[in-house]
Amino acid sequence: MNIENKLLKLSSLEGLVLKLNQDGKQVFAPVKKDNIVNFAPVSAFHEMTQDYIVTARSAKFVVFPRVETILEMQFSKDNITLKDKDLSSIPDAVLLGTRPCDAAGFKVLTSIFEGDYIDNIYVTRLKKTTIISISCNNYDAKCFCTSVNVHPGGTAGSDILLTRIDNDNFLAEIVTEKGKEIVNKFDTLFDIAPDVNKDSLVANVPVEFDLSAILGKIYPRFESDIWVEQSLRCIGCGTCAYVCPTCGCFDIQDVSDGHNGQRKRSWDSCGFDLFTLHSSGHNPRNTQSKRWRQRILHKFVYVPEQDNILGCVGCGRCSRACSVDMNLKEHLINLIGELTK
Amino acid sequence: MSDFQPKIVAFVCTWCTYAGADLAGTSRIKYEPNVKIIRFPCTGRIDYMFLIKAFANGADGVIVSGCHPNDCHYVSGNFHARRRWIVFRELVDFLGMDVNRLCFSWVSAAEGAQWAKIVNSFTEEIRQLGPYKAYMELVKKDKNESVF
Amino acid sequence: MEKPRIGVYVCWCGTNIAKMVDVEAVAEEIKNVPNVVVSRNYKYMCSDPGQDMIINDIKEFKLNRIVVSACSPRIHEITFRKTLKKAELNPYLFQMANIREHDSWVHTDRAEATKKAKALVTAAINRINYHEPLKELSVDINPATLIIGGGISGITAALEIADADKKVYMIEKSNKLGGYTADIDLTYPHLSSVQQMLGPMIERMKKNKNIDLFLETEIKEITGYIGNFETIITPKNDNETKLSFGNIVVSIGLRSWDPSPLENYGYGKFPDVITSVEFEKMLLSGNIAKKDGSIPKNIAIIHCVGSRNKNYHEYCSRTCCTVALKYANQLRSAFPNASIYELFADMRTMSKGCEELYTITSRKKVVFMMFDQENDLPGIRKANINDNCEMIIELNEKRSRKFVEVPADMVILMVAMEGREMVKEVAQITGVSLDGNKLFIEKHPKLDPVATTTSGVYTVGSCQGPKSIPDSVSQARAAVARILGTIARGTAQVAGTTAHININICCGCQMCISVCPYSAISFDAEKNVSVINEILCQGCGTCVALCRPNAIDIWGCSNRQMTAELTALLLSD
Amino acid sequence: MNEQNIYMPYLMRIETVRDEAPFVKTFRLKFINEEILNRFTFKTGQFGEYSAIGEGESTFCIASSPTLKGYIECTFRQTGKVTNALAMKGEDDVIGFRGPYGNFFPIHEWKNKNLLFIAGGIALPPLRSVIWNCLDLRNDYKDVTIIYGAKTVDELIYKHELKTWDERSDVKLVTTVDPGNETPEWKGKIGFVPTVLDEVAPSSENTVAIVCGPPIMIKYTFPVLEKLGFTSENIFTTLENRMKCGFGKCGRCNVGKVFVCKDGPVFTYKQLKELPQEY
Amino acid sequence: MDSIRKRARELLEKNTVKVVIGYGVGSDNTVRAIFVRRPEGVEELIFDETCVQNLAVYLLKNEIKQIGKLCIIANISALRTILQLASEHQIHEEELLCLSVTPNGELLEFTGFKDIENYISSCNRDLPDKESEMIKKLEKMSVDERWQFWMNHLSRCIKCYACRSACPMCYCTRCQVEYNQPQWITVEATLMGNFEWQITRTMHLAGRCVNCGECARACPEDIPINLLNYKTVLTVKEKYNISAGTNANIDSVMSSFESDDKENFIR
Ligand SMILES: Cc1cc2nc3c(=O)[nH]c(=O)nc-3n(C[C@H](O)[C@H](O)[C@H](O)COP(=O)(O)OP(=O)(O)OC[C@H]3O[C@@H](n4cnc5c(N)ncnc54)[C@H](O)[C@@H]3O)c2cc1C
Ligand SMILES: Cc1cc2nc3c(=O)[nH]c(=O)nc-3n(C[C@H](O)[C@H](O)[C@H](O)COP(=O)(O)OP(=O)(O)OC[C@H]3O[C@@H](n4cnc5c(N)ncnc54)[C@H](O)[C@@H]3O)c2cc1C
Ligand code: SF4
Ligand code: SF4
Ligand code: SF4
Ligand code: SF4
Ligand code: SF4
Ligand code: SF4
Repeated sequence: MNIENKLLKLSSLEGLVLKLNQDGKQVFAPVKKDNIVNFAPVSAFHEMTQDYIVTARSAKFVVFPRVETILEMQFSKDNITLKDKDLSSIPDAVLLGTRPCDAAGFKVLTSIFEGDYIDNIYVTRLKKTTIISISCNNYDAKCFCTSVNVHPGGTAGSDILLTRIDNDNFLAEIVTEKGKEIVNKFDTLFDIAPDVNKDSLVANVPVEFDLSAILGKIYPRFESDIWVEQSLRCIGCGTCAYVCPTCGCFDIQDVSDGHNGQRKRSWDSCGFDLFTLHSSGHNPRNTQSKRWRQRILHKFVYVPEQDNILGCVGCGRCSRACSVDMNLKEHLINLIGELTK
Repeated sequence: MSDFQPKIVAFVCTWCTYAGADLAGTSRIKYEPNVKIIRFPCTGRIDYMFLIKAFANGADGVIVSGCHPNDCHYVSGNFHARRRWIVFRELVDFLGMDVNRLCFSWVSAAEGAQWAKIVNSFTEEIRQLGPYKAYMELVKKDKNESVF
Repeated sequence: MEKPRIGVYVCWCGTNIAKMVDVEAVAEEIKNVPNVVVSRNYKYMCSDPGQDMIINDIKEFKLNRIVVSACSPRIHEITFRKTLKKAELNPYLFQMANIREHDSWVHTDRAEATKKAKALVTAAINRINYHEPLKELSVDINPATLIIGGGISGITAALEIADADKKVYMIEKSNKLGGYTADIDLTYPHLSSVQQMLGPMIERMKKNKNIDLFLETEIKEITGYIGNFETIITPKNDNETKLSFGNIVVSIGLRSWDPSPLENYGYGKFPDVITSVEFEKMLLSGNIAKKDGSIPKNIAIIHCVGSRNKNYHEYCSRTCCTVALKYANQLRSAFPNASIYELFADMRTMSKGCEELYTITSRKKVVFMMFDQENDLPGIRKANINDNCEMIIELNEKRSRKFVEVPADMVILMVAMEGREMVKEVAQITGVSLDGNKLFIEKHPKLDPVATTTSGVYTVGSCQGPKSIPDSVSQARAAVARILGTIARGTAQVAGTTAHININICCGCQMCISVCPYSAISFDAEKNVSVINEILCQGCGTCVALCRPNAIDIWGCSNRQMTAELTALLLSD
Repeated sequence: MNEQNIYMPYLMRIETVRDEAPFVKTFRLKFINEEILNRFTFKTGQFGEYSAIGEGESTFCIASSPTLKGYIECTFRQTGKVTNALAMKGEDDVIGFRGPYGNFFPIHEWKNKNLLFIAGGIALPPLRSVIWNCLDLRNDYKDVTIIYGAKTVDELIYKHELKTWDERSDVKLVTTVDPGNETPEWKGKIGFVPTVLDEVAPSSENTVAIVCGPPIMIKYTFPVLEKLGFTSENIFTTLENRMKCGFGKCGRCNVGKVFVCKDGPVFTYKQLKELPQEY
Repeated sequence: MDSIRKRARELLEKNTVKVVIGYGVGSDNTVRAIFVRRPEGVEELIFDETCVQNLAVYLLKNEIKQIGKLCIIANISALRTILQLASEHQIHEEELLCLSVTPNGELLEFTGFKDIENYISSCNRDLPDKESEMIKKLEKMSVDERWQFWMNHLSRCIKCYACRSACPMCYCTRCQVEYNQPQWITVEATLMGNFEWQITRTMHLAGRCVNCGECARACPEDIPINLLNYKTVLTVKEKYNISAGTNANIDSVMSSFESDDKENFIR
């Protein structure tokens, strides 16, 4: 679909949020609480904060909740019944205020959850979610989107992308049919777009490293000492994966009280020792350095090779959340240093 | 008195309180039927996890009971248990759990009547407190876990 | 593991359970619990036909788990474990639900009691899914025996064991053997001389090479377990000695109660109000006289002093009534013309020949008067000069309902017998529990009255409950039979319910080592993990609850079993 | 329904339970749904996710031959939550199964070759499936040799089938137990699998070797095979990395770039040599 | 700072230690842990009041232990952690060397655990004011208010267990939350699971927590879980007069007892 441009007034957003909610859609937007900004359900636009670079946690939970019942079961003395997930119970949602990196992150998740085995739960959630992103006009030292081919004004993954023109107005780029549906439904809120140079409106995030110096070059360094070197500080807490918009690893567990039960999928992290531990006690990734390597390779080698998409969108969340200052951008830069040695 | 019938489980040691409850039986002392006993070798064995699991499975109150100090069949199990209870009780109180729903007691093999008394009074106390709704909220929230 | 095939047996216990619990409904509903193959109810599960029913079902339905819902496991767990053994099923694949002591006997609403029974049985069933066959370990038995207390029961046991050519260590706190028996003149019912019996026994004790006698010695601590106990003693005038032994007999007897608190009897106030024990000594010395040396003309014997009295000792001291009759007879022989009064509450003369002694005594011009022990005890006051006696006992005679004043020059109080001063310490050292009366608790009040819950430790004689000499002697012999049996086998089985450590999980913090009261845990420095000695472990489970990573679990009371029981109990409630 | 939710297992009824060795059992499983029963197919070497419903899922290979219709078998050892729960199931009980997943042994490429199967301990199940599959197509293959070892005599699994193979004139079976663990009646060899392999020294001429066993056994077996002249592309094995989903989403089982669940579990030694040591 | 660098350089040059665990400059002018293995590297070492991370968490990390004998630049929390870990037999005197700096800039080198004990006994081990006040405030609340407070916080917990990874006392080979037969703690990050997890974490740290605050600092959801631990620190101090990390040779609070431990709730 060709991208169509509109004008959306800041004042119209109030109405938009209200109407979306009235329409039965759950609206998630960045909300500031105790000085951290995270996506939370909002019923009115003013609950949303404007003061954020990116949220602490990514927005992935809307399509890939931290815990999801994937099927249910019932037990009687001699019988077991399985109940499929009721996909129709998944609500319509709108994500407002995602950044272009966040939106791009959904593409990565999708590449994991689709493929030859299609995870319909994810797919349905995504289908029912409209993503209205806002371009970045600011960035911080942890951001490195432009180094991984994501643009602070990029439309990939968004259904609508808003870019701030001035204090009162947004440029609204209608990227997908889903976005268009919203515009059509609430057309009174949208105006004709002015002619603007979008690039001048978004942040100018410097390119910090040359991606091509990494791509295709890390895998041969599988046994390099650099992994140990970089990860000595890492305490294996897994936080990076939990906040990351593209980490999709999960665990499946059953809970049951003997009468009823659910099979649940929940977030997991390759940073954990237990993630790959065999019941025999053998563990193929038994040190933190191997697990750190897995994280980098997963994003920069395995996902790109399998799905033709880079596994990291440069949002920098992992680095911000890490309590021991494992800075991904810095690590990538010195990785390049090592590779070019 | 409300007609709410609380669910109460009692974790007791086999040597003192279980025997005490047996004595209450042989003495035909009558008491409320709400308390159901689970027998452990010693109070030292009673992991605080069992207490949490009791509430998670819908208990309105929990009794933990064993031998009086210096009377432990295993010499010191009850002393260790007491330390654990003190810390546990303070902690869950701090977390906002209702510690009135926890009853710790010493009941010896000879105190059948004392057992009956504890059961009756604790049952009544819990009946006054009503069902442990706050904790059930936790459980319920899990069951219909939010979609997001 | 195999698929559990559970047999559930709900017992009526005659009407004991069936009256208050709808046992049929329970057995019926239980059929719906997963893995239950057979569910039955029966009048007496512990009876032979009851047990045979289980054995047959095990064979016929290939049952591999048995739940009996009946009385307290403290009574019949062992019985049914043996039943399982007979059916060649591991005895630990068994669980009891207590619907008698904890249900039918204590509740009054049949519907509620039935509901509770269902919950208890369901919990037991759910739990038994996770029972595992356990191995009982066998330990070697040191053939020596330690006996604590050299009264008639201790002496009997010692001689019996020594005669079988096995070593005995006898620890006696006082400076002589014999206990109370050494102070008794004649014994009821036939008034034969006690000392003629006891003297030769003590002589044999002294001569027997198999017996090491330690007088004026006390035990401070015992370590070890059945077959392998140890202690260090410091006998008077002697060096520290280390003793090793395989079994322990506790026979420390009882002591007589000091009746001063019962002020109405004036003990301590009137010089001629004396206790039975004091009188017995008088008899033994052959000189019955008042404190001033004169002969008493009026003698009253008051029963149940401090016994059968809610404020002091609720239990009956058992021998006093007959002893009192014995005194009346001995007094009559000594003073053919004296007035002898027996003031009793109830006349309890059980045992062979004792009721006859009562008949004989009553024909000897002994005046029997009854008082109301519960509400109206006799009182003693000093007599007036013209009363012609020292004291007047006032009482409301219960049968005639008349107020009576009994003249007395000497009053013998038949005092209660109570636990010895050191009984708590002895109980703790030997690992045996005391009941509220400071009497040792037996393993089973009816079926195993000399053994205790600690294997290798037996309690005999009056310390287990007031009793006569023949009863004390029988108990001693019963215990010896058990001990000699174990010694002959050379090994004993210790329960399989011990703790065990998963060395893949243990992080070597060694916290468990500091909590184990039996020093059963040690540290394997090479593997950096703790290890449990299964024989030393008594299965208290303190280490289990302490170990943070749950590296320790305990057979027979595992986290899995207990949680299964707990969840089912609450969910079916 | 199952087509929609990739996590939805099929329900299967346990037809028989067989104790193989201490803590090892074999289930024969039959699909409850007739339609699935009729259309279900798999290839030897593939695996599935078996669930003790309410307790969780576990990964086992399908241990029976695809030539047998109407049921599948799995053999598992009790090691944890799910396998312990499965072990408590009996005949007529229902469990869950989803699969088949993964690649398979290219047995059609092995036509007219000699087959050498080498297995250790509880790793016989995946080989059992191939062995029977090949024996059912016996004429397609030349010599069939099976070398199987376990720690103790008791721990040898499929004892009755070992007997059948032993009795067949068209199969050469060599069994062995670790030194010191033989019983008085033991008639097989005594020694570790790689050593026994060296002794038996089957010819590598026109032969493929299929090896399955604990990592340590594999590590010592490969060099012996190479010494005997086997080329790495003629040596096959299966890997067992931990996995949850079975289809490349949960992120656990990858060995470098390859996913054991999708690209494996069957690998040639040649492939393994190119992979990092992450198994 | 210079004295630290000088001493570290000596130690590395003489090969007395293989690695110095210390503080260095991190991204955006923050402080991070660094691992100095070559004498030249000591120039990166810094030490000032911003160096709050408890570096003792690295003492038990395999990759670091493998390097060889360690030297750690320890703040008070780290020193206390070392004593507590020693009392739990997790580290041994000969395995490490500790350097520290007093508030007035004096370099301290500890030759053994006794040394550390002496120093610690003179240091302030109190809880930080902010947390102390918060605990007091919470204690004054009604039970329901406290419950609400924690439910609001714990509902955010995503069960990442960063609090566990960051805690130097959480060194178990296998954490109880991973114990699954039975499943003690509800696996998923639901309110129940989160609540049970925090009870367990706190109970397991009772009498062992050295109030370093790493747990809360690590929590990506900013849940003040350290308050729970601090509460037990207070309980243990008040009831048993013990503070963790002051003695390398005592039984931990939960594995010992006094026969007259005071309480007022047992019937
Ligand atoms: C006044 C009186 C008259 C009685 N008359 C009769 C009668 O006529 N006929 C009859 O059958 N029964 C009679 N009895 C009962 C009889 O005395 C008891 O049955 C008998 O004494 C019980 O013997 P025993 O060995 O169990 O205990 P005891 O005789 O009490 O002996 C216990 C021994 O243990 C020792 N001991 C105590 N503590 C320790 C310790 N810590 N360490 C080491 N040693 C210790 C004591 O010094 C004592 O020697 C009478 C009792 C009384 C009080
Ligand atoms: C392709 C493949 C084929 C296998 N075939 C067999 C077989 O035929 N027979 C057999 O006995 N075992 C087989 N295994 C190993 C088997 O999956 C594990 O032993 C089993 O899952 C342990 O499960 P648990 O839940 O009882 O143990 P827990 O230790 O409680 O494990 C918990 C979870 O971890 C997972 N897990 C733990 N260890 C492993 C492991 N080594 N591999 C995979 N997942 C693990 C389980 O799926 C489970 O969900 C195979 C594994 C793979 C990957
Ligand atoms: S990089 Fe940081 S956030 Fe990620 S696991 Fe390591 S310590 Fe935790
Ligand atoms: S790896 Fe880090 S920077 Fe990359 S997408 Fe994930 S959180 Fe963002
Ligand atoms: S308490 Fe547990 S972890 Fe610690 S040494 Fe004992 S068994 Fe090991
Ligand atoms: S269960 Fe009790 S006796 Fe056994 S090892 Fe543990 S603490 Fe010691
Ligand atoms: S619980 Fe928190 S404050 Fe206490 S030692 Fe661990 S990380 Fe530090
Ligand atoms: S660090 Fe925070 S979010 Fe993570 S498990 Fe701990 S409390 Fe929960």
